[in-house]
Amino acid sequence: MEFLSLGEAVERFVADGDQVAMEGFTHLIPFAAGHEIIRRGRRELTLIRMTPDLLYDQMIGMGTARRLVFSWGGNPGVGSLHRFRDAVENGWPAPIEIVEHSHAAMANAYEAGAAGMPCAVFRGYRGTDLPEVNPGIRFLRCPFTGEELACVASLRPDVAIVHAQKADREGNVMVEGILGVQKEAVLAARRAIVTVEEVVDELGPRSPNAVILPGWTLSAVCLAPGGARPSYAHGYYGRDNAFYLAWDAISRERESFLEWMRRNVLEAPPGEAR
Amino acid sequence: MEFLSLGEAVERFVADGDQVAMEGFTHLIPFAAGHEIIRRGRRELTLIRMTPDLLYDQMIGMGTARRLVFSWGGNPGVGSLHRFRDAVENGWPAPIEIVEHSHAAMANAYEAGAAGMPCAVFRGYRGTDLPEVNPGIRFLRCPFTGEELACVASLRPDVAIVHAQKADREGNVMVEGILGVQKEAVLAARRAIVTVEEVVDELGPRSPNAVILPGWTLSAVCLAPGGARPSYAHGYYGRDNAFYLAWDAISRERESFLEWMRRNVLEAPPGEAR
Amino acid sequence: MSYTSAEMMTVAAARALGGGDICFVGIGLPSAACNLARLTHAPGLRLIYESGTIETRPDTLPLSIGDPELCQTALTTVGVPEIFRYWLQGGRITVGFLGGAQIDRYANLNTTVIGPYSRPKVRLPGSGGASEIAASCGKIFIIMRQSRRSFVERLDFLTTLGHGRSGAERRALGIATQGPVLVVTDLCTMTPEPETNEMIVASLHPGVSREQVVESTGWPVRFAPVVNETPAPAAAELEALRDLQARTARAHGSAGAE
Amino acid sequence: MSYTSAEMMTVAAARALGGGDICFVGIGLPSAACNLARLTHAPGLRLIYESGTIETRPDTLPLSIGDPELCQTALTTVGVPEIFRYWLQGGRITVGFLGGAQIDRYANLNTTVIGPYSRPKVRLPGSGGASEIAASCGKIFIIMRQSRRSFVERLDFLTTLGHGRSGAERRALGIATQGPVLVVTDLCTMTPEPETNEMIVASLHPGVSREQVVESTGWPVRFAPVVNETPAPAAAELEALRDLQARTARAHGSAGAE
Repeated sequence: MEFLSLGEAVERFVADGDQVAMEGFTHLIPFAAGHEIIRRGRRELTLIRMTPDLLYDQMIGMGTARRLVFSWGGNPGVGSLHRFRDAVENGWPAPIEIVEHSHAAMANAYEAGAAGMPCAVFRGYRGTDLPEVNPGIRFLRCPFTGEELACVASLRPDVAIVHAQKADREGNVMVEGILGVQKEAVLAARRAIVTVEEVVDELGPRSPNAVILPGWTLSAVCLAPGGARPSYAHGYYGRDNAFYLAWDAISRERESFLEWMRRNVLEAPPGEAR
Repeated sequence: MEFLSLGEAVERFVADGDQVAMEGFTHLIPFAAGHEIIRRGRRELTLIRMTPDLLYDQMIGMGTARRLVFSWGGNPGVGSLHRFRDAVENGWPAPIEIVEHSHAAMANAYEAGAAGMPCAVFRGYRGTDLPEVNPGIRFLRCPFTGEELACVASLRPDVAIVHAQKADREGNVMVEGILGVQKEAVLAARRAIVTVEEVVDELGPRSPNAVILPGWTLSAVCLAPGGARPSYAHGYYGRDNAFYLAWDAISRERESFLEWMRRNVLEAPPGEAR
Repeated sequence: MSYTSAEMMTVAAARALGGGDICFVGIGLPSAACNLARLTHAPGLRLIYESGTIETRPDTLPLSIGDPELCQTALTTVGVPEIFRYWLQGGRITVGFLGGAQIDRYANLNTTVIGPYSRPKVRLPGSGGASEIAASCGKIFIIMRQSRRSFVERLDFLTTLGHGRSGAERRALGIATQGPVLVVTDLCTMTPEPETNEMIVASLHPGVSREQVVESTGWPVRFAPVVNETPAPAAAELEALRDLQARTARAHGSAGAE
Repeated sequence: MSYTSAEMMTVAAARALGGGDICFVGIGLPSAACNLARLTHAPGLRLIYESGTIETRPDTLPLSIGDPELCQTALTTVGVPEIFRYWLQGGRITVGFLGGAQIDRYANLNTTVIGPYSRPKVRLPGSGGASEIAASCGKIFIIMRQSRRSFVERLDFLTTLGHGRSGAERRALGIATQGPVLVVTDLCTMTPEPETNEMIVASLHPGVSREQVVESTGWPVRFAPVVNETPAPAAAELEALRDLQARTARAHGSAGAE
């Protein structure tokens, strides 16, 4: 683990063509890191995320992605992701390949990746059309009951990027609140970048079962206060629901989207999220 | 969930012949509940536990068990479990059938039970003799990589019994420290009894990710202060290592064992652990 | 007290929930109905969101499935793999509450695409948790606005299994849970016909005619032998709902939030 | 400073651990060696116990695998399914430290039974974590007292795979980890011979003869082309070990604890 600036971490650990998992289930979405990837012009990424929301809408709209692996692509509680739809429906700014799963499948696939398994076995997809359009969904039989169970390959991203509340001087990272699949994504990935609200001398008094990613499981820890905005960081700042609502209008047309990205991301200083 | 005396909980929820999982990985071992089962003369139980230690040594020595499902049977750091060995080697007080696994297999089998799965798939048992003596160990192939993976039936006990620090008035139970497989055992079981150090009005300030078993996942919560002794309860009392060392001599001979059990369990008031 | 058809829909859905239920809540209309039930007749109702929040008691409706309020008011919050494995797949949930873009007569749902999958006319969000919610919860309630565009003869994509394309798939697939037992719309409620599992109209909301329902349904909709009138929202129900929505709009910084 | 053969064994084992190692620790002799290493030359050594304690720094040796001290001094503590899935099977551990009742020349271990499985002469504890520790850790160190009863020609039961019954099973089974690379006893250290993977004597502890080792080994033990003398314990090593054991004995309420 090294403490790096976000720019340096992205430069060193995110390459064109990588499979990149940026997780955060509504909470702790790593916007600052995603914006840095956009600014550095990374291309041909396979973006993996259960809930591609505004961040992936932005990254897709800016042409960073060749493929999207996901299970729910919307602006939560608001409506469509217009840039995601424009890419899928009209190939703008470039065609995007989609690999589509259910939430249960992706959660299990991350868990299996963290556990070093080649695949995840669960009860899923029964009676649905998804297995017809995703050849990565297989079925096998329980050797004890004969029940048919769903099986998907585990997720093993090249790099996982997550945001968290704080790290200590050894780079041990503590996460609290809605945990999503961040721990699994980090442990499943070959490399991991964590942006944090603050770096502290000691993690301090905490539950003996606090959710902690030891520094030796990470490639880089980057200080990025506010790095989850307009998502939120439990204990630090709230979710900017008004911005999620406003995004619908900003992103609906290509021009207003590009203009917003230019002003708020491309020309913004590194490490800063909106 | 009902608040019951330990005697009533055992009376109602543990029947002769049941599959009973009493868990606690060194920490929070439910001694008081096990002693109550002995006092009530339950018979023909299938006892399930990763680490049958002193409690199961006592239960086996008192003839409650017909079968033992386990992965490590010793007095940790001390040596043999003499009553367990006497049952396996000499059939005293009765022959005992053993179903033997590795820790990884049992941990995965509990996890799969909690997850409602018929089986658990993991990487295990490769090159070992256990699959030759346990027909419940199977193998299947990953449909993506062709790798051979171990597969065991999930554990779904009739009843799980665990000890925990505290419950609130709704019967929500909070556990802290070494967590073992208690949560999994409770969620995998048809019925669950939890003994607690105390019942409080409110669980109070805690991590948002505190390990809590909601009251509606339980059959009974029983107040049993000290109910884990000579094991321990993080935040309440320490492990009686001296007793674990002393148990070696107490349990070595049948007579001294029976005498100890008579004085400390059979004639002890219900709900009290040594 | 006058009320809108959307209010009628939310109130009718809320009433179906009992105090002993453990409910897996989807965002939007389901979330409004579940929280209304909790704030009115079913205070014991336990709400679980797929973000991992267990027994959450938000004072306002979350905009997303993982708003801060959900975690802050929860008994506890677990990771997403755990919520899908131990709590949903583990069979702990009595009621799952879903919506969709399209529904067919057997209450199968489409939230994936309008048009062909490979060249969609409209790309919808996808399954999210719905595919497994529909299979693992004890029973399923569906809440959707009714129209010919959404209540269709044939789904463009079957994202979430109701009773299957023939109405009998659940048993054939070995799925022991009940599946959709109630559809609540802004016009009526529907329940599965015994034997066929086709959703038929069980009650009409006050002032709604059979013709309106027929007009708004893409298949030749059928009616139960006895069709009741849905009881109108009581004043207490409406007040609780409006208070909740007003608090929510203030919290989200917009009057537009649902 | 004089020392016992047990002290020599523990010190020699401790030395094999590096400051960058992440070590899965078994109870007893392995725990003493790992904590000695942490308290002497390898303060950065990370210890993980199967009870779920990650980066634990106990001041005394735990009697069990889950003593209070382990959790109290840990960076964090996770559940047992997680420790076996994410941390062990996930390939996060560089060194696993094991002991056993019997070992053969390919460093396979028996901790299950002496005699036939169905009618054992001695029923041992069983695998515990060992079967999967041996396969999932980057490499394995073994620490055992040496005798003809424990270093045997043929195991009564193969609980834990070393290099397999022919010495070549790991590759045949597709296991990419190294397996046992070091056996430390109270007489000597052994390492696998290149090509055959048979454990051969690499160093003799001071004062130990080849004949003693031959006498104490149930198979025709072989020696490396060059056999070194194990460096005797340094005063600092012995002091650290004795302090640790004295603290431990006081804490356990007995001088008998190891």
